[in-house]
Amino acid sequence: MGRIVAGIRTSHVPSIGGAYDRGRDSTPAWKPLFDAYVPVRAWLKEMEVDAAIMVYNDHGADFFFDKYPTFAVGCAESYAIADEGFGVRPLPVIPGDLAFSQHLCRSLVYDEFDITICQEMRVEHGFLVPMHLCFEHGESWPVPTIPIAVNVLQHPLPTARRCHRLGQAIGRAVASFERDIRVAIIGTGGMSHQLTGTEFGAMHTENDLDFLERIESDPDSLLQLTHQQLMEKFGVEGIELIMWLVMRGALPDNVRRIHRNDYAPMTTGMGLITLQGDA
Amino acid sequence: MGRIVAGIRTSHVPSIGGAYDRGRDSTPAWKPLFDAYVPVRAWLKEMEVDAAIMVYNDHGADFFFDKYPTFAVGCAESYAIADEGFGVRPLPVIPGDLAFSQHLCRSLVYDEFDITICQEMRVEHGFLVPMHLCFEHGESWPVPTIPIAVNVLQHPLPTARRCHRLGQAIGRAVASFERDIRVAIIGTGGMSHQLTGTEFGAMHTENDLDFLERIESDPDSLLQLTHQQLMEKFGVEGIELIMWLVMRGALPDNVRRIHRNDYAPMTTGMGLITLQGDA
Amino acid sequence: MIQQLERDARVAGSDVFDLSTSWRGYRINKMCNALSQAQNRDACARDEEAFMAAYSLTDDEKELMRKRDFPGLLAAGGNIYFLIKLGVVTRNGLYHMGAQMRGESYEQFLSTRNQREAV
Amino acid sequence: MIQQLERDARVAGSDVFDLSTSWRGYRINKMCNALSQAQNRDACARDEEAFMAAYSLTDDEKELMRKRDFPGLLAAGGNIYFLIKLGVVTRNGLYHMGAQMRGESYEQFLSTRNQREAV
Ligand SMILES: [Fe+3]
Ligand SMILES: [Fe+3]
Repeated sequence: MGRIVAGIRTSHVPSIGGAYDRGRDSTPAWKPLFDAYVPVRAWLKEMEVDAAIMVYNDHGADFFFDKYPTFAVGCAESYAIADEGFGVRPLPVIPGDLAFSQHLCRSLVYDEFDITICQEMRVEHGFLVPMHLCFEHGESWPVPTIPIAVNVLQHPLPTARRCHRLGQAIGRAVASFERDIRVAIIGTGGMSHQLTGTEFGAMHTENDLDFLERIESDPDSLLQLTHQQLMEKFGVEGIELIMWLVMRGALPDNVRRIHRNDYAPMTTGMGLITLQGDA
Repeated sequence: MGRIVAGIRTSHVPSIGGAYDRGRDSTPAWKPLFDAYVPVRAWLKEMEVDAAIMVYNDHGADFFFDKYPTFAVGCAESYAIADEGFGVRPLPVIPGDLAFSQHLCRSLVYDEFDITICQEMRVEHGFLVPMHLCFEHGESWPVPTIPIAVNVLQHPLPTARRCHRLGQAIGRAVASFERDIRVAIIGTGGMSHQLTGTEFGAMHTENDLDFLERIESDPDSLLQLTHQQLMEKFGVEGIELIMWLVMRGALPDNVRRIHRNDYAPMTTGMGLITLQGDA
Repeated sequence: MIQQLERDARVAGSDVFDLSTSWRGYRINKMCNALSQAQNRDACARDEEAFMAAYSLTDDEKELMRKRDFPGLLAAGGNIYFLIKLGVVTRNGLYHMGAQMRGESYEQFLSTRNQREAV
Repeated sequence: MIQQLERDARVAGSDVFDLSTSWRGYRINKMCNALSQAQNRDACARDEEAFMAAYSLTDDEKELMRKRDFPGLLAAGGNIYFLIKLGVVTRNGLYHMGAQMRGESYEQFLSTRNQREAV
């Protein structure tokens, strides 16, 4: 049986990817962000993770509104790097774990989650930024990773509670897998941001800190929030935070916090929190 | 508020479409099938239906295994006729009801169904055969119709119980719609058939009759059947019958049967049953 | 959660098309899926070898296709609904494929039907 | 079932991108979606009018595009993540679009940021 041993929540702001590709991780503006992930990478290495599950959203790289899934799960041997509109970033292809994906899909569907199963899936900054923040790579990545894409673009979005339930179902799927694998789950997106309207760039740092606190100690208080309430607290695009709830649902109730960071240089609260589930 | 006033379950065998297009509905081999729908069309006209919901499956016309949804709901002003591999059939484009579709999608997602929302969708024999069996058309169709596609091709499929629950959720969505529309729901596919292996063409007429009986009088007894059990009774491709359960879930518990027919000329049990829900 | 299917389930002598089959047959089914478009049907009819190569079929898969071995294509992961599109292009209707699966001639197969005129 | 969103909800002076918006903006977003491919970016840069026509933009939508009116494109149903692709081709980065939405110059907008070098 598999075990979820590590949980990570992190922003996936695309400009982090740009800074990374241009080697700007040590500039004064970016150092506070990149430095926070150095111990995270060391910790993940120590945790000897066999596979990762990346809960993210596509921002129009591989899905269009002709056929827009609520939850899409990767089920392939590997995942190509998408062209988001400015060419393909120089990153290695993402290795998958086909048998684990197939088990995950079977378990989720029989558990009454109506996922879209993707045997071809190209991944983009929502997935890639957390990937290169959390894992080192040379020619290849150290762990196979399963993409799970959540609709946070086109309302109706899945409710906060449904996201948490998806996480719980992922936890059951991992526990019933035949191989004894150690799994990390990463919930990405947010924190507060608003990318449209006259309040473009508005951040809500108080609310971000409150969310960081609650997701660790009192996740239940977040599950009853409606999308309207969440957007009023975190901005229209800050609704991405519902993806952190998937990750929270997959972890055991009692977790130990390992790292925490927040940084808000431009238009988005860049939060980070890691939780260890083997307490 | 909307009301579901009519429920129809019917096979959607593609050869019915071929016979229809070639005007062979009065040949000895086809007359017993086509004649059964004459009173159904008259009844549906009498029922003054404002919209139809077609629960069907795509057989590879508009969805591929690169991204395969469990449940896909049409959300467009109209739906084109797909080319299934032999050209586009001479049928009018299917009119949709955009506002009703949008309401249905919102209601289903907030009700924790993880549908794929389709603003472009081309429909094929699974949808079209029931359409021209149940409705007359000249240049256009008499009612707007919403397609709901169910994965019955690539296991894991949604469970029988999940299909029934989807039907119940559709019922709630119709009831909460702002317009007083009268809705027909059509569940298609089956009955027994096997299109692969050494038992190609095997039918199970006894089991088909039993299913026709149970879906009318005791649908609960069908909900606990696994896919394995269903396939053993109805053949590998007979699993399509789970789509009839969606339709059953959408109707009130107490329904009155109006029509019933079964005919098994070649390789598939062609069943028909209609239920009136305003009893 | 109730398991719906035994591992590698076979029902009535037939494989069940599940995610493992789907992955195995991905190239074949992707090629067949393209046959929903007229220009691809033309391309396939014009130069089948080039068409197969464009979809990266393996040598074994190509050989099954050349032999019109539909049971073999199914065993290689082909999905029957996608193979039907290949049947249109290669003039092998579903009932011809079915007869082949049963190890019968088309005539033999038709003689087992209740209404053989309902083709 | 708990309703998640008020009808025609606006949050912090912004529309929420829902199914109604998505349908209204379908042509714009479909055009922008094509810009994920290099040959379409070239086609757009080469002949923007022909590119817009190929995606059946209405006259009003074309005019918004010609004026690089991003608030207008949003109001017409454009989705910000798809408009960003248009921004790449037309050399209007997200922060330029944002400044326009706020009714500020790019410089004014940057001066409101905590770390303006983190662009
Ligand atoms: Fe994002
Ligand atoms: Fe069918």
